[in-house]
Amino acid sequence: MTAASPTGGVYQSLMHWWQAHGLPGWIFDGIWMVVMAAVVTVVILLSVLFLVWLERKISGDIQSRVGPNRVGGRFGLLQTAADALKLLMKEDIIPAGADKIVFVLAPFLVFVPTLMVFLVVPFSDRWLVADLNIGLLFVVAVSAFPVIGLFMAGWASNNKYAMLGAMRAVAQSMSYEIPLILAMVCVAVAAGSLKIGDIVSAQEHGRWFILRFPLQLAFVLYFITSMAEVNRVPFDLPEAESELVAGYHVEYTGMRFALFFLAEFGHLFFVAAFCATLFLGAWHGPVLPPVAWFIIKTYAMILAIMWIRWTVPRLRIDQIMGFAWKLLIPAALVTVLLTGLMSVL
Amino acid sequence: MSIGLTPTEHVVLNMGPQHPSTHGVLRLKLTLDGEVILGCDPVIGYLHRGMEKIAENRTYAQFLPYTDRIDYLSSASNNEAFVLAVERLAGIEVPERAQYLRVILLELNRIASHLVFVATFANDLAATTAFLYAFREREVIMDLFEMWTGARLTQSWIRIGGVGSDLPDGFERKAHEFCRMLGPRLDEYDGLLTGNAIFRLRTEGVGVLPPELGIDWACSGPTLRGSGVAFDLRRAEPYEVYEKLGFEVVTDAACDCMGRYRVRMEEMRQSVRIIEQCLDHLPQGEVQAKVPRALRPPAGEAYGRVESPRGEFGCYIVSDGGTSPLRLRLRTPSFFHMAALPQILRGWKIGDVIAILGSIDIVLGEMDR
Amino acid sequence: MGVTGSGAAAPQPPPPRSQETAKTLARRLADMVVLVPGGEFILTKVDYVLNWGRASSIWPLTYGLACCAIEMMCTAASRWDLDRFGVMYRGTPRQSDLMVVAGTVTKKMAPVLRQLYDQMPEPKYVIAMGGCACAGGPFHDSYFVVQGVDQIVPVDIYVPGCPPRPEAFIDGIYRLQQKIHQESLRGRK
Amino acid sequence: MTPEDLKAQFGDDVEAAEQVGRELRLRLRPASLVACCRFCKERGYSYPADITAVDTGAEMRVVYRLVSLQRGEHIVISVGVPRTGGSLPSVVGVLKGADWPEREVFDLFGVRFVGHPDLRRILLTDDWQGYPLLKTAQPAKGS
Repeated sequence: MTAASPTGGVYQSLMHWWQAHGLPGWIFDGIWMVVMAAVVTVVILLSVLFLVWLERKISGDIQSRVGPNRVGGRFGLLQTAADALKLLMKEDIIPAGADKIVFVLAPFLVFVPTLMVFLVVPFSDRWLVADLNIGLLFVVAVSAFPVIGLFMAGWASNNKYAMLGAMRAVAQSMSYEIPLILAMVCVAVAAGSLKIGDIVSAQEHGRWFILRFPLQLAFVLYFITSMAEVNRVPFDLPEAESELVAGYHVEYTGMRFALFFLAEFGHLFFVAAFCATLFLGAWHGPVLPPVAWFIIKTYAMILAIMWIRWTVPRLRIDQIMGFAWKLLIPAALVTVLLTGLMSVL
Repeated sequence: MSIGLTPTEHVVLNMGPQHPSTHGVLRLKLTLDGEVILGCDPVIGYLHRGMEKIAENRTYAQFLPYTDRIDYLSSASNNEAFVLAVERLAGIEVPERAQYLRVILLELNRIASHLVFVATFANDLAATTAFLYAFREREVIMDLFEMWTGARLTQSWIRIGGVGSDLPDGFERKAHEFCRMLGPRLDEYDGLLTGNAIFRLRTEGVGVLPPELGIDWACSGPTLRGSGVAFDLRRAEPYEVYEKLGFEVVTDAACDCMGRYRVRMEEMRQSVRIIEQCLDHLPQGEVQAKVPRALRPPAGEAYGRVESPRGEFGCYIVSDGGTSPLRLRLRTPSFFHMAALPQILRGWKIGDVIAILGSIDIVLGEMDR
Repeated sequence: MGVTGSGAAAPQPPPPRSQETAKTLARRLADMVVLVPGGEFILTKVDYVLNWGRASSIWPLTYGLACCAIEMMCTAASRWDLDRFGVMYRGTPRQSDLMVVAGTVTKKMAPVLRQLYDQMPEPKYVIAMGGCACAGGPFHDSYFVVQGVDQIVPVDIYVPGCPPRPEAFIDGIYRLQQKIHQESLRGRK
Repeated sequence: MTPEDLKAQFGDDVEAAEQVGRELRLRLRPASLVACCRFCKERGYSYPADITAVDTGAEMRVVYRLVSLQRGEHIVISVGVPRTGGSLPSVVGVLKGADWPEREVFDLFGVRFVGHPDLRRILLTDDWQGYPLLKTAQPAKGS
């Protein structure tokens, strides 16, 4: 927790109170970290539940339906809370043929990295949990992690649909990671730093990266590949309801399934937030407070992704791979080259 | 230790009987090499209800409601095939007005069925929104059915010797409204699906059914017309008043999923044309011929053949002069299409199975009877 | 329209061990809580919240058998929009709470249906939609049709009709919600 | 094609032949079945619209319906077969589309088709006893 965080004042006064009683400071630090981690987790989970609700409302709107409107007022605001409560109380089934340890471990391996990446998301000028000087690298490393969990889930389920889903997840994730990273590299080159704080401050005074010449290309690349990273239509092959029933999580019940579900939406929130950070000037903007700007930009990206999800059909596995290797990667390499040239000139 | 090729095994994937995209209770045993289909063995009969045996224990009028439940997406075509066979057997003349009314009902059913096709086909390719749009339009047809027949799905309104009742007041106006509404809505689908790059990638060149293969395996309807064979029973062996009506037999030379999809889309437009002609030229008169209460057709056999939305729907009745058929055989298009499916599937991927299966538009109730 | 069934099962294999212990444990705990002063009050509130969650989020299995499945699809589509009630179709039995038996169950299908039911996690519910699923319907003398799905799985709600209208199906969902609201950790009332 | 053509071709194997409307109804002995199907196919009746069986209680016949898509004419070939343990030569070699319909006739009537590549039950369960569409079959009530 940096001193610049909005909770800094609270931290200081509580620390004083603690030490006034003659207790060692490191214990307080430990408690503080746990509490803050819990708070952040809860906040993210709540916003994810909101996202699920939003998705259902938006899909309803696109499809000339109403969407949830019975549970929690006219707008069904408590719908996803009810879903979560129900899933929590469902029977927990581990199939007889499953590899138990791997099966149990997999959802956590997917869920935890999804929360970890929020460490480097600059929600406002005063709220950036850890401004690592290798921020971008951290994101790349940690966000590549969940696919291992997906594969474990698919393999451990001892179900052919799950296995096919897992294979697809791995193939897709590996292919799309490359253009995704290359798109981030463009940003790093333009900002001259891997540090998130530097990237944000390079976009001050309306000099958003999306407005700078070759970075529009990087933005498009990032947008497409991030949709593939969060497994959304047209790239939802690992789940592909109409083909693989539910893909890698076909055998998961109750809360274990909910973890996958929350992780997916958490990841969606993250890619949108990170897109705003890298290309849309993060929290920079006039009049409104920085947090508001950040949320507006993030939700604009989320809405765009949802809009696409409810409009287009799904691609086939070979078309997806061809798209990544034959089009996106060469385009990404050209963009990196252009960005380098532009920053040298 | 010698290094050889790693031995690989083919995976047998069991798709169904419960699967979101098998359109009911169909089971496909797929042999896979990775994602590529090497072989397909359809297992059917999960909805075999013994219709043909039941018919032998019912009078002709009693069996009519059962025919609705064979191909439940377009119950009127089943009624029509059965009724045609019975009328041929018993030599019943149907009043002209009733014939026009039958055509209206048949074509409305065709549109409703094709809309479900568009819906499920789009849904299989994960275009969920098109699914709901098509069902939205279908509800308007359901309203028309309800207004006229009282039922939404299983109307039983084509009766032996005529139709259940004349049109209710205001039906013609509403039907015209629907006809005017459908065209622009179909254009909307064209924008959402037909022109969509991803949709085209998924359907063009996929699941090619050569015309010779289609004829050999007795495919019919849009599945065969999508392979460029202009075989439409409404033209080939006209029944009711189809001779007098102007419409085109839609074909598409593409032979692929896209071809079959385009044929159905265009057929909906042609059906609208037919309905409008019928409404405009509706003659006056009775809608029901005199039919004895206990119908005893003379001994003999008759075959009623209609163009259902899926293809040739036949009803073969052998009578011994009694009140119930001696043997009633239902020739259903989906059964034959499913037999041809393994020929089309080989070499495609799992994602394509869904697309191809969707494009031949099967109905399980009809396949298993 | 919807008729509440007894929920009593025909021959049913004993539930797996873990599931049974979890259930009895919850029941024992609930029985103990009641003994504490004010325990009944707490239990009622807990029951209420749990039942609210379950009733508000019924996820049926995407599972159509025959004609009724078309009406089930219509109910999920734009005009009736089951999503309003939090009803969201799931493809896999592992993630569903409700099995809507929409159509005729044949003898070939019956073992599959039972297996799907067994794969669903507790608490699970069954709606028999249409005449065939309720009691064989028009196919009461067919050699291949199971005369009512209650011979295979315990049915909670019967929705008669051939096929039932979407309104009737929604009524069935409503009645199921009412039924869920009557449940208690101490067993069904 | 006229009834006379077929009589000339298959001689005594043709038990009866008559033209009724679009349909040419032909009663044939099993020996000429495959040859007749091939003969018809070569003359344009290549669409195997239907294959089924009729058990009238007195006799059982398997009925083949071949259609010419060009002319819209049907040839209905019916072949007698014993009610129990009957067998017929399979026409799958000539008409590919006969595959599943023959399986169905086997499933529901118990007629064996000699030379069929994959003669299994198709609609009923594999362990089903009896052939439900025979008139002798008990109208077995459900469950």
